[in-house]
Amino acid sequence: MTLPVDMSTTLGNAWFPTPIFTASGCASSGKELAQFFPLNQVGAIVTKSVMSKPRHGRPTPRMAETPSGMLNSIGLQGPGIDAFLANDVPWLLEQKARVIVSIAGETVEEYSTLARKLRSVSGISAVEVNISCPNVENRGMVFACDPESSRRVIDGVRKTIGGELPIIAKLSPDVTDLPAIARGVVDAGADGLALINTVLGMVINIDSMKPHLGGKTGGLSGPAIKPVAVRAIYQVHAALPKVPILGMGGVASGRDALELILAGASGVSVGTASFGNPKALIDIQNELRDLLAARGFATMQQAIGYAHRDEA
Amino acid sequence: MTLPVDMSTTLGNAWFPTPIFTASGCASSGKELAQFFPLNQVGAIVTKSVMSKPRHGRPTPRMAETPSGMLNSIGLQGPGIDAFLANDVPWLLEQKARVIVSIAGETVEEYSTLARKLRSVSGISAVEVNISCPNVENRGMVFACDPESSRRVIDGVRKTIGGELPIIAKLSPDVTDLPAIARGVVDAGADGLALINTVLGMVINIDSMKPHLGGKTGGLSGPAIKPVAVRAIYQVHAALPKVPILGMGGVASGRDALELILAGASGVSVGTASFGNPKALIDIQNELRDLLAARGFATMQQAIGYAHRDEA
Amino acid sequence: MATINKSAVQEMVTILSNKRVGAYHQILLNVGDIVKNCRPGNFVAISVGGDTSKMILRRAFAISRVSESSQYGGTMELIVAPHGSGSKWLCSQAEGTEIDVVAPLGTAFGIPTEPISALLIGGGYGSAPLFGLADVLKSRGCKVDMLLGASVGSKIYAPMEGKRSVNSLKIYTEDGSMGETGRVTENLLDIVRDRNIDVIYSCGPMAMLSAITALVADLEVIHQCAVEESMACGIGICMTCVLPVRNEDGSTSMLRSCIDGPVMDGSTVRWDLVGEVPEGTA
Amino acid sequence: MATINKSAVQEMVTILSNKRVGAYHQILLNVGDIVKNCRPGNFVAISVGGDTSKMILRRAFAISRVSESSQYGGTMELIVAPHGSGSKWLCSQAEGTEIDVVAPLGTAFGIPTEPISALLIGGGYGSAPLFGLADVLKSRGCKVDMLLGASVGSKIYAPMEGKRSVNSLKIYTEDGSMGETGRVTENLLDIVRDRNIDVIYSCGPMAMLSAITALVADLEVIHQCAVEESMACGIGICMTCVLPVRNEDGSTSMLRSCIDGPVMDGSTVRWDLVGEVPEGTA
Ligand SMILES: Cc1cc2nc3c(=O)[nH]c(=O)nc-3n(C[C@H](O)[C@H](O)[C@H](O)COP(=O)(O)OP(=O)(O)OC[C@H]3O[C@@H](n4cnc5c(N)ncnc54)[C@H](O)[C@@H]3O)c2cc1C
Ligand SMILES: Cc1cc2nc3c(=O)[nH]c(=O)nc-3n(C[C@H](O)[C@H](O)[C@H](O)COP(=O)(O)OP(=O)(O)OC[C@H]3O[C@@H](n4cnc5c(N)ncnc54)[C@H](O)[C@@H]3O)c2cc1C
Ligand SMILES: Cc1cc2nc3c(=O)[nH]c(=O)nc-3n(C[C@H](O)[C@H](O)[C@H](O)COP(=O)(O)O)c2cc1C
Ligand SMILES: Cc1cc2nc3c(=O)[nH]c(=O)nc-3n(C[C@H](O)[C@H](O)[C@H](O)COP(=O)(O)O)c2cc1C
Ligand code: FES
Ligand code: FES
Repeated sequence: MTLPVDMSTTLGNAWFPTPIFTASGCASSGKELAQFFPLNQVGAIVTKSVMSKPRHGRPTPRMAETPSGMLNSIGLQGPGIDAFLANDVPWLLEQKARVIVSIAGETVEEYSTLARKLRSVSGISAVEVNISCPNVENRGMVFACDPESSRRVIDGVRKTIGGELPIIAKLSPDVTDLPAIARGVVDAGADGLALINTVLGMVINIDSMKPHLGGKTGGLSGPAIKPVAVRAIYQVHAALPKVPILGMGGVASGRDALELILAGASGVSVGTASFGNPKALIDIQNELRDLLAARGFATMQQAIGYAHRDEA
Repeated sequence: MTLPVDMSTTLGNAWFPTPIFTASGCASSGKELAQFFPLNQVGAIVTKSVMSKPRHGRPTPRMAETPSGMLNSIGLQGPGIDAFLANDVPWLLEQKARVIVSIAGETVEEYSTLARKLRSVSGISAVEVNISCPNVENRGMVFACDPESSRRVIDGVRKTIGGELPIIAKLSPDVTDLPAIARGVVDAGADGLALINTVLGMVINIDSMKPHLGGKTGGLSGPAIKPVAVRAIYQVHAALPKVPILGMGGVASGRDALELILAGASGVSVGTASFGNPKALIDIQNELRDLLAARGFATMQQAIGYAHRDEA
Repeated sequence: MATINKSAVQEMVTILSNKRVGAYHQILLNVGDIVKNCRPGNFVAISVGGDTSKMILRRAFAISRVSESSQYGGTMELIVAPHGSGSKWLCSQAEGTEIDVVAPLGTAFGIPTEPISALLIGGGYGSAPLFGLADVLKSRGCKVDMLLGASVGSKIYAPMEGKRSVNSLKIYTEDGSMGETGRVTENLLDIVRDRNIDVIYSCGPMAMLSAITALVADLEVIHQCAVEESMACGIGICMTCVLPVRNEDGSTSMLRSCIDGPVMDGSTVRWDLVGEVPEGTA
Repeated sequence: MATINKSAVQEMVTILSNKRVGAYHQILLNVGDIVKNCRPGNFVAISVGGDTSKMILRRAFAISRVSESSQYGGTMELIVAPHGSGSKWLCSQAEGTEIDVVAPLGTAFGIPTEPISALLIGGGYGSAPLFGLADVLKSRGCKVDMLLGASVGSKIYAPMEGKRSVNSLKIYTEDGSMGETGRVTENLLDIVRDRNIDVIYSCGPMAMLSAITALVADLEVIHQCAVEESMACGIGICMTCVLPVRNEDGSTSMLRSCIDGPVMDGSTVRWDLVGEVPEGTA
């Protein structure tokens, strides 16, 4: 028997009973997973990034398996914010699930528009701002790769949404200086950071002898990138120890989740692992609880950033 | 039976009978692999990056296995350039191996010093300039992460070494804009580019609850990063189609090597795969030859960058 | 609560037998009560490579047939082509091995309430689910004709007992090594007309499904096809497996072939747009 | 040509048997002519997880003993603790499985030319190579005493036939579940003095090797120990497995324990610096 561990966590002013969340884009809007576990048993459902308009996304093939990972190139297919708020959010709240809505845009203005729509929605716990999208106003450069664009997106969302809803800025690891980007968005009003989005990759099909994905490049996720996620979280937590981090990247077991928490994550999103195991979140949550208990932690929160304890 | 394929390749004015090379730091200085295959049967031996002075490197543990990859934190342990040139290079040349010497420094000046020592050495095919090292003159920022530092290193090496020996600048993928860095070093005089060095990562030991590696962070290599390597090579080849690329990152089979070549690599270094299979280079080389033949390529060079053929 | 993947469960199941049949492996699984919810057209998603596998995604296979009456409780049969490393791993697993399955998944072939004339068309291992379907159609009094095609004879899957449930079976191979030389589409129009086919059920390569749709476009016949797109999750959460499908209002949606398929109405699939993205907004 | 890894080869070899022995697995391999070059102290590096494995590095195991006379040609025995996923995979492989080994690797225990008094000290599975060593020492007329230690009795590996090659065997466990309660270092000094030990051969956890070195520092006794550092390649090409070793001139070098070890002279290892980096240049 293991001792009970208080698994609860917070991100800004939002409270969650456990630190295990879905990852945006890896749980659609929740309905599909409800057959495998009650959605209210996990920390939160982070919904697929939604844009202001409905969107077809990228051409197929949209995925390629890689060693211990996969590439995806979905291109933010989705119903648009209005349909999403009308259909998906109410259903999730009915399930008593905690909901973090992920938003994505092509312009600073689009993010603000999305934030305005969210402002009036009650019951959601936080907004995750996926800034790993191409900025159509800046030669398609990904917002999260440019400190100034990142900052402007978050500033716009902060101003529009008011002071209530926690804003979590989701960053890309494909940058030279991640702590600098993190500092910028926190200064602009982010309450927390989501680390990491996928790593840009490509697979070439050796039969067609062309890039395999319809969108040519894709985002690398899964266990392959876990060391990059741990490093990113560790670096950013060291630079900004007070800013809560929602960690993600290759988590497939309770051990992996613990690694991210020790590095500095207050919560852990599970993405690609759900593709291989629809009950991954529950399995990870149970294993994490046991690991924390075995290490004598009475609360999950004591473990957050514990790997930094001897730092100068 | 497959048709004979001309496997030869060039990097700048250096010619190699096959495109399969060792990767710096993954073959020491060659002697250790000679038991498993004659070193002259592969394209070239790229030696472990050598610095001007002998060096102990980083504390142990220096490695951690990760899903389909590994982290290393060797810290450029080595004998220093003088001992290296006195002992290792003559031995390799005696084996009739082609030799690419990798150099590393902590200052722009150190790289130039190393280049000066190489200038007088006959028989080596090229110099690989590993600029993924912390720049002690710039708050330890890795040279390859800063366009200006990268450019200055290559400029110094070019000026010191004269016009004979091809200079291959080895870049880090941990940057926001890889083609920009690549363009900078080519402008400064690099004849070719080596892509990619390891990706910065970390593993936390969940028993000690601290970073597992003595050096805390380490470089991620192996199949896990292959999609990042393919993307990097594809991007840079698209931006600089005339600059030869020595590709590397997770190559463990002939199929992997072919992927990198189709993306734009003129040669392929095999690193981590040799740890799991001491004869990896030979196996990869044979498989690559068969794959090229099966696709009707009469020469390996026809396949370089072939995945770009329908680009605008 | 669940409205999607309604009867799907994840379970460890045992391989009862694994036999080579031509180019394929016929794998029989002891799946217990799962069979109760399996319908022809549904598929299973299987973890491959064991605990230390670098393959992180499940592989999808059509349920060839299920049986409740066997000595083992419910059994499920799969017909697996050793294609890449995942399917080869599965084909190499011995009797007694436990494998991790999620099943049943996806849509099923629509079963008519009246005794219609059905034509079942299978390409390669695509014939696998058609024999189970034939059984059901037969039991409803339908007339069942079948056309199977493949590049070579070893890729025709047509088990003895399966042949019993069909009124006629015609085989085509491209190299002529079995049956007639050519493709299943060769005399399709004649067959449909001559036999007064009401519904075509098809399963096989996308090019075959698309060709069938085009051929019968002007006929009254219904065409239910089981599509095959690369799937990362198989349960609707990843959006990788989408196909362009025409909506009633003429617009096109990218539908997930794992939950809105694999069985779809062939006439609604915009085969011309597969691998592209429709114009305009979704 | 080769000066390093001189007799190492890479080969697929067959598992002849795999038995549980206490906390370990005793694995017998049919390795053919490889045995000819194996010396006590050498190790093998084994690929784990099969073709689709996410584990890309080999695992190192001491060669416990080899035999040329068996019915199978050369056989090699390993004693494997199921520790993490790689060693557990190895322990779960059935008889008849082919595994990929590189062997023999590393340095061997020095064998004296005169009939000396030797004390062999093993910790946990560290006893594995000591029985093969005892055989060789015995055949050279040496007196061979042995001390084995572990946390619990199930982690003492001391096979019947092995006991025959030693003059005395003393067992220590920390929980007292077998032999005496305590550690192998308990009465080490007395034993060395009373029995006029000339050479200590040790294999086991680094802390044990370090403790032995410290205890015998002021004695004339030679201490050959087989160290165990994390190894990525096992053949000297990666520089991950280094240990700080004192040179004759007093300076310290970081030596690769895979090719300059695993057997090293305990007195030259700078145990105080393990996990650190020596001051100054190399
Ligand atoms: C609904 C459905 C039903 C199927 N039924 C059968 C069946 O009954 N018998 C059978 O032999 N095969 C069937 N397939 C195809 C089977 O899923 C693939 O052959 C298998 O996934 C290939 O995996 P691999 O590791 O062997 O090949 P790899 O090429 O190494 O696979 C790499 C990745 O691509 C995906 N992939 C590759 N080929 C296909 C493909 N043709 N379809 C979907 N994904 C693919 C894999 O799932 C994997 O993620 C079906 C596929 C779908 C979608
Ligand atoms: C020269 C030498 C001889 C050895 N002899 C034996 C023996 O006879 N019997 C036995 O049971 N074990 C022996 N070991 C230890 C054995 O190599 C490890 O237990 C094994 O590598 C663990 O792998 P894993 O996948 O089970 O564990 P994991 O912890 O999952 O391994 C992860 C990584 O760390 C490395 N690693 C983990 N523990 C060790 C360790 N203790 N030593 C070296 N590398 C490690 C692994 O090689 C792998 O790369 C020896 C090690 C060395 C270096
Ligand atoms: C198929 C797929 C779709 C994704 N879609 C989104 C998305 O819409 N918005 C987003 O912020 N991240 C998206 N991600 C990134 C994940 O949320 C997560 O950051 C990343 O996959 C790393 O975590 P993992 O390794 O656990 O999957 C997607 C990832 C995958 C694999
Ligand atoms: C143990 C180890 C040591 C390395 N040392 C060096 C080095 O000294 N200089 C260098 O340029 N790259 C070094 N690298 C990086 C490799 O040369 C290569 O760029 C990288 O590992 C990716 O290739 P791979 O996946 O085939 O290993 C090292 C890599 C490893 C794994
Ligand atoms: S396979 Fe994931 S949504 Fe269909
Ligand atoms: S393990 Fe690679 S050098 Fe020793």
